[in-house]
Amino acid sequence: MHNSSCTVKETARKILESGQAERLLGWEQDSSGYNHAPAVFKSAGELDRFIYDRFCGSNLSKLLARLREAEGRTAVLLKACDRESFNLLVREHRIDPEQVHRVDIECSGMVDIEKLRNKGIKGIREITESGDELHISTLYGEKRCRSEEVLLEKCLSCPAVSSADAFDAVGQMEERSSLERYEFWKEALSTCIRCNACRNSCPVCTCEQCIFDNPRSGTAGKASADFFEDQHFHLVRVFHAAGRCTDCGECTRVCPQGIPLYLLNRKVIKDINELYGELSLEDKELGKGALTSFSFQDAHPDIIRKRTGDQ
Amino acid sequence: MSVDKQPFKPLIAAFCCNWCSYAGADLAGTSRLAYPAEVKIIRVPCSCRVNPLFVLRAFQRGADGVIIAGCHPGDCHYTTGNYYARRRMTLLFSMLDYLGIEKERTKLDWISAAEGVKFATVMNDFSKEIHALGRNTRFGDLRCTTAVAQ
Amino acid sequence: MVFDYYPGCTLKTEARELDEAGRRSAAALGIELQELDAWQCCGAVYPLGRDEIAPRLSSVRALAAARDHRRDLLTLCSACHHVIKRVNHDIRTDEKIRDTANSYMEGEQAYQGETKVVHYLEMLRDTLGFDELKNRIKKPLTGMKIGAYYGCLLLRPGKVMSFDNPENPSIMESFITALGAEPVIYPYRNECCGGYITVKEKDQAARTASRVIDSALEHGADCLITACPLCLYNIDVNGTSSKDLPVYYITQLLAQALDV
Amino acid sequence: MQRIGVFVCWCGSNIAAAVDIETVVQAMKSEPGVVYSTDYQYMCSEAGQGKLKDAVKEHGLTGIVICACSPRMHEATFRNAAKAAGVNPYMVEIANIREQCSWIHRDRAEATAKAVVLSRTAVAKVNLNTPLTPGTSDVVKRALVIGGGIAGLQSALDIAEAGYQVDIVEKQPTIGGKMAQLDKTFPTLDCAACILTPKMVDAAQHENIRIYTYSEVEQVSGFVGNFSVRIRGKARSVKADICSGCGLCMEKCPSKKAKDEFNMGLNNRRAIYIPFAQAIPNVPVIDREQCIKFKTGKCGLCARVCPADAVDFEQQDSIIEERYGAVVLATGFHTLSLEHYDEYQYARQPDVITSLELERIMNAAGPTGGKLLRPSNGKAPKSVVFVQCVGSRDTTGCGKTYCSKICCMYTAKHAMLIREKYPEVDVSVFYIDVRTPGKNFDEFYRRAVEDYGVRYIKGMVGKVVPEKGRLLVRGSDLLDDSQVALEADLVVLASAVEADASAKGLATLLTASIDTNNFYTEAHPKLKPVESPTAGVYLSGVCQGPKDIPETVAQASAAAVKVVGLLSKDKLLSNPCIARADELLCSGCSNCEHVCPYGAVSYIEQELRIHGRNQIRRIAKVNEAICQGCGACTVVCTSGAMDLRGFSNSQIMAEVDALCR
Amino acid sequence: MHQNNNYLVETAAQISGVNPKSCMKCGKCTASCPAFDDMDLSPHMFVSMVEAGRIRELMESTSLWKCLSCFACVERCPRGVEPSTLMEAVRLMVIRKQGGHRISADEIPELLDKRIPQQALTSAFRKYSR
Repeated sequence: MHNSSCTVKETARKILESGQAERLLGWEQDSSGYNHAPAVFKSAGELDRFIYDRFCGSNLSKLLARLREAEGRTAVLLKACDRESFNLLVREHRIDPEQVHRVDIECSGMVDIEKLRNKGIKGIREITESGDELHISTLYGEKRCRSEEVLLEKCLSCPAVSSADAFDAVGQMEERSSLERYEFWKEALSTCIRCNACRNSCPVCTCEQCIFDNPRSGTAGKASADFFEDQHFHLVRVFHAAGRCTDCGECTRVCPQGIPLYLLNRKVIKDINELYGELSLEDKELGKGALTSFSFQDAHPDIIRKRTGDQ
Repeated sequence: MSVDKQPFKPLIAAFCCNWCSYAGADLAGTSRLAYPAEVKIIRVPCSCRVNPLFVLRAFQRGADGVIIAGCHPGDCHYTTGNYYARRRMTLLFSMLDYLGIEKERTKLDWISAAEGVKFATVMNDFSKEIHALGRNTRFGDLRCTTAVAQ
Repeated sequence: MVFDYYPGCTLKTEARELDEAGRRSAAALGIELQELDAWQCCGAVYPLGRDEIAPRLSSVRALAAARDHRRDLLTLCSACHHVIKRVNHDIRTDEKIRDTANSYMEGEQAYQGETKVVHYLEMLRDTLGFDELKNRIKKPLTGMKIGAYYGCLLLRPGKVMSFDNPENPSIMESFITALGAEPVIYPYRNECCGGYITVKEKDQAARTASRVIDSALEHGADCLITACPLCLYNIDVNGTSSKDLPVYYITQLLAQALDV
Repeated sequence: MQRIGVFVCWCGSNIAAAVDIETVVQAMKSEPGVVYSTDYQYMCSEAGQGKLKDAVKEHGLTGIVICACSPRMHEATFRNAAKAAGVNPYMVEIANIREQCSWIHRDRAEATAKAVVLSRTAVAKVNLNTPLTPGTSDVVKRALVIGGGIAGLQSALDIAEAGYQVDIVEKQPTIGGKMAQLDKTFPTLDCAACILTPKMVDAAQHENIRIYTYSEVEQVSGFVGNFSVRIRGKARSVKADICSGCGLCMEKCPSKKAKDEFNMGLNNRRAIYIPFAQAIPNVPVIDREQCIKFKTGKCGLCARVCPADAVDFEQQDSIIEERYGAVVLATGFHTLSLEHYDEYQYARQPDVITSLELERIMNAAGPTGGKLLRPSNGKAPKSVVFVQCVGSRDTTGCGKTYCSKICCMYTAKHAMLIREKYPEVDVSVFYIDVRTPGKNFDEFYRRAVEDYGVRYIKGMVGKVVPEKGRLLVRGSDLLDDSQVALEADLVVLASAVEADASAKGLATLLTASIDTNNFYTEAHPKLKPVESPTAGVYLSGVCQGPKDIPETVAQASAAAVKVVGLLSKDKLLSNPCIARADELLCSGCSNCEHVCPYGAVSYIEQELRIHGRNQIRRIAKVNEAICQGCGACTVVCTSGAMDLRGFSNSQIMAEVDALCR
Repeated sequence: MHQNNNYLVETAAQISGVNPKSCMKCGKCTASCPAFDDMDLSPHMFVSMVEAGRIRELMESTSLWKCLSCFACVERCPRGVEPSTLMEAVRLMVIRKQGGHRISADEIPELLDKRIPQQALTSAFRKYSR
């Protein structure tokens, strides 16, 4: 990653120096060092702040939608997982691809600092890697661990860096009884503080005004006075992303309460894969998604009732 | 509308498309085919008009079951509306099930304008299922349901 | 190119020539046939009953072995080909058969129909190519007028076997052309020879076989070729036509033309 | 705040017997917005409506709730009454307390309680109703007919006769379609050309009709009353305006190897050709695939001999852009390719032919000059065998699942004609069922059997076997429970009718829908058989499903009447309960466009003032003339920008709240 | 053996997986059958009789033992009915009964000639016995 980090920075420099773009979307060194924030770089001189390492989890594509009004082209660095969200935003006309200089960059998986800490690794100074092993030089000496063990949840669905089956956890959840699921989610979702971080970081949540912020929508609500509100908010959020969510994992990554939101998103993706499979080529070309297309042979909703498991 | 000490009286919201299922309900009425009074119908132009938000809203406000009825596949007045409804509701029902809300509380069925008997049968069967499940405790808003109890 | 090879019982006994000429020719053509270890008889007839699981198992074992070797499974005898290809199709399309069959299988990974079943002729057509075959021929069978006798098992049911057009096949004719001979197209080339009925109903078998022979003779064939030992037997032994019509295995003429 | 009046109808005893009317009336009085609540025996009567009008005046009502029978019964009645009283008709809502309450619930207390809930639900909705006015749009007084066969010609002629302009677009070099290829027509046996060609001439000469042959519709936009269509006229390589149709070019053309499509490939034609003698326009076209000049650059003989100097090798496709108020689809059919039916040996044996090929053989202008001869050797056949249902009624995926409808009759016709002209020829027909519903149809078929001695065999053919220069047709005779083997010299296959290949593409262009067989779907199978579900698009002929000539002509005229009815209007009124996007909320994501079954959503770049700044945004725009109000778009709109008037999100939620309260 | 007729019909349907109701009585199976001359019940009759529930008569039929399983009827049936699969189902119902075998080991030697391939014997055993 060290090598690619240098080349990425070099690429960024070239783009800004050559004037291929007016600005570049990248990451800047975070004070903590473990969660680099997205930043706009307007000249090569500003690139001192630029960083690309194992802690650049955030997805830059959504910011492009916010920069739509800006003059001139914007260059953006896209990791593999971010490219799908980028494509969705283009498909939904939230980004004008003509205005974007797109740079696909390599990524060997981003590290979840919490997972590292849980392994008792603290005082991190530098991380290097060899093979699938990370070498962490810390204040307390050199530590090692397998990189897959400390990757962000989102990276586990990336075939390039992880051999895990992203849907395993969903499958296990499906195996549980209805009541067990209810109790699991009651515990998990009740901790939601409605900070809206999941929504704000989500690249598919780009409505001009979210219905939860619109008093006229009949759905607005900020506080979670009743558990229903928690269920409702997360159901609607997931449903609005259904067929559009690219499993970029931002929601899970940013949730301060550690709610396993990926279990919801991946469930929808799993359902869509199992029930509807791939979109037809024609629908794909038209830019449709799972909920804006159909097939005559689609299953009837009773298929849900026929699922086994104790209710 | 007192709740206590009375046998469980469920509340079922039925969204019926104007062209087929609402007419099927009319036919059930004209044919004097009884189904429980707890089934109450909301008329929508097409099953594809039913926003999942409406279904959630009904549960929030105290419904114990929600059923959506539309034209049979291929017969939609708007040609394809029910196909979209089918996908949406399948995914919605699946998510509710996944969140541990009893999957029998939601249903979608196709009822044509000629199927008065089917309308009554479907509603009777659905009502029986809801009776068997009992009150919706997993997905209601206490603030709304306590208002009913008063 | 390496194939897993399933010879079948008859190729080890009465139809030894079908097998041996096939192996010699394949070797000459640079095709490696790796005979499966411990293959079992396919049962000779495809079990039409959906509830017959046991008769499908030997096919499933052969298919699973080929899957484990990551190779296509090559067959030569029409009957074996028919049975194994159809069982493979069952495994792919019938959940009940798949699950039940797998419950009888040893080994870790359930067989899901991953293997491709290839007939020797399909291998010549699709892997080697008839044009290439023609180039490799050392002693072309110039002047021979050969009738292709397909019979039933290679072609039908067309949707499952997807071997060739079941009513107007051409693969054997292309094969004959590649050998340097002249194919004779006659209408009964895809009609039944009588099959197993020969065991108990000699009259019936004689009539079905004779119809094929008469039709081939009328259209000017000097001889017939087949991939099926039972077809060969019926045509050769049961036919009661006026004129004699020799029948050969496809591989016999192939070996002859390749001079191996 | 609305001022709502509630009117509870007794419907005689229909409602009053099961529901305590007074309880409902009183309960409504405490509902928000209600200023007046009353009841009456028959609200739908003159007196009942009068009561409504009086109350509007007296109480200044802005909204009305009628608690009565189904809205499907009297919604229109009460809307009109409201309108007469000066209240917008869309401020009326009906609570259905008869069909959905009094008629099905025996327990009076239960029924009354439900009636209260249904009534307050209607009140909750009316509180959020807004006055709606139907939109209007202009009608372009010109129709487009796609397809120049008998269906298209008939529709065009009828529309033109009614005084409207019509354009016919035909992809072949001539109009006439399949009927031009037929020899005789059942059940009268009159000559097809004799009745068709005068219609072709009528169409060509009609002052209201323009014909674009060798042309195809390429793009369609717009909506009922105002379609914009782009038509591509393919280059004929002959200048139609100066060609005199003398035919010298065709005589001299040295390229003679192209299959003559009009004669079903039974003979060859030149590279420059007119499909048949009565073709309209009588202008040749160069088949560029076959022309030596186009292939090698050498030749040009036709240009040299043309006395009018009309041959133009450089000619380009022409593009015509035109606007139309209505479109008639008349794209017709072709016959199924028989690649999956090789047991009949069609591909291998020249003497196995299709019925359409037989039409050409029997036709005096056909490849044999009308003599029944075997294609293999040009000799007269002694025995002809017909096979019906080839590719029809087939559920295996090889053919078509439907009955092609016309084969029984044309086969009887062919059999009869052969027996009449060549009494020495044996004619047999293998059939599964003989289907002859139609005026004089069964009599016709029986004549073939009884008067002409055609042998009808109930059974199917398993295989055609070429033997000793003839064809052995191996079939079954089910009535005799036997196998039969007939020696034949000619075998005629009634291959299935299938929708023309162009149907699917046109369906996409016009958002008309097609069924699994690529036939256009009608708006209603019984009551709207010539309308497509897309307003302003009508169906004519076999493109909607197999039919014979009289049925085709009847449907063509029916479609024409619908078109004339539409074009006779200056303005179109539209249903006001349609979708609308809130421009400030819309993010232009296109998802509503994807699900709209009518193509009613388009996008515009609009400048909006947002937070004191001007911004250009991509905004969904619903075309009010096209939207039918299904609401599919509203659900995919995550921001709720897209809403449906009359069934808005807030209205339905208010209903849910009231219902669950 | 259960003698209830519905049971027999159901068994035939289960073994064959074929729906005889989709037959439209076109007779293409009978037209295609190379064993027709040797059969007492033609293939289309066979399908009709399964549909009519006349399984017991079919179990007595000689057609069962004449069908070559050449699949010409299966290939050509325009309705996907598979007459020979139905025949096989009934044949299996017969040979699965006690004493339902049509061949015994004792008969074999006299049926053999020198050249008969193993495949023929295996096939015959599979067709005639359990």
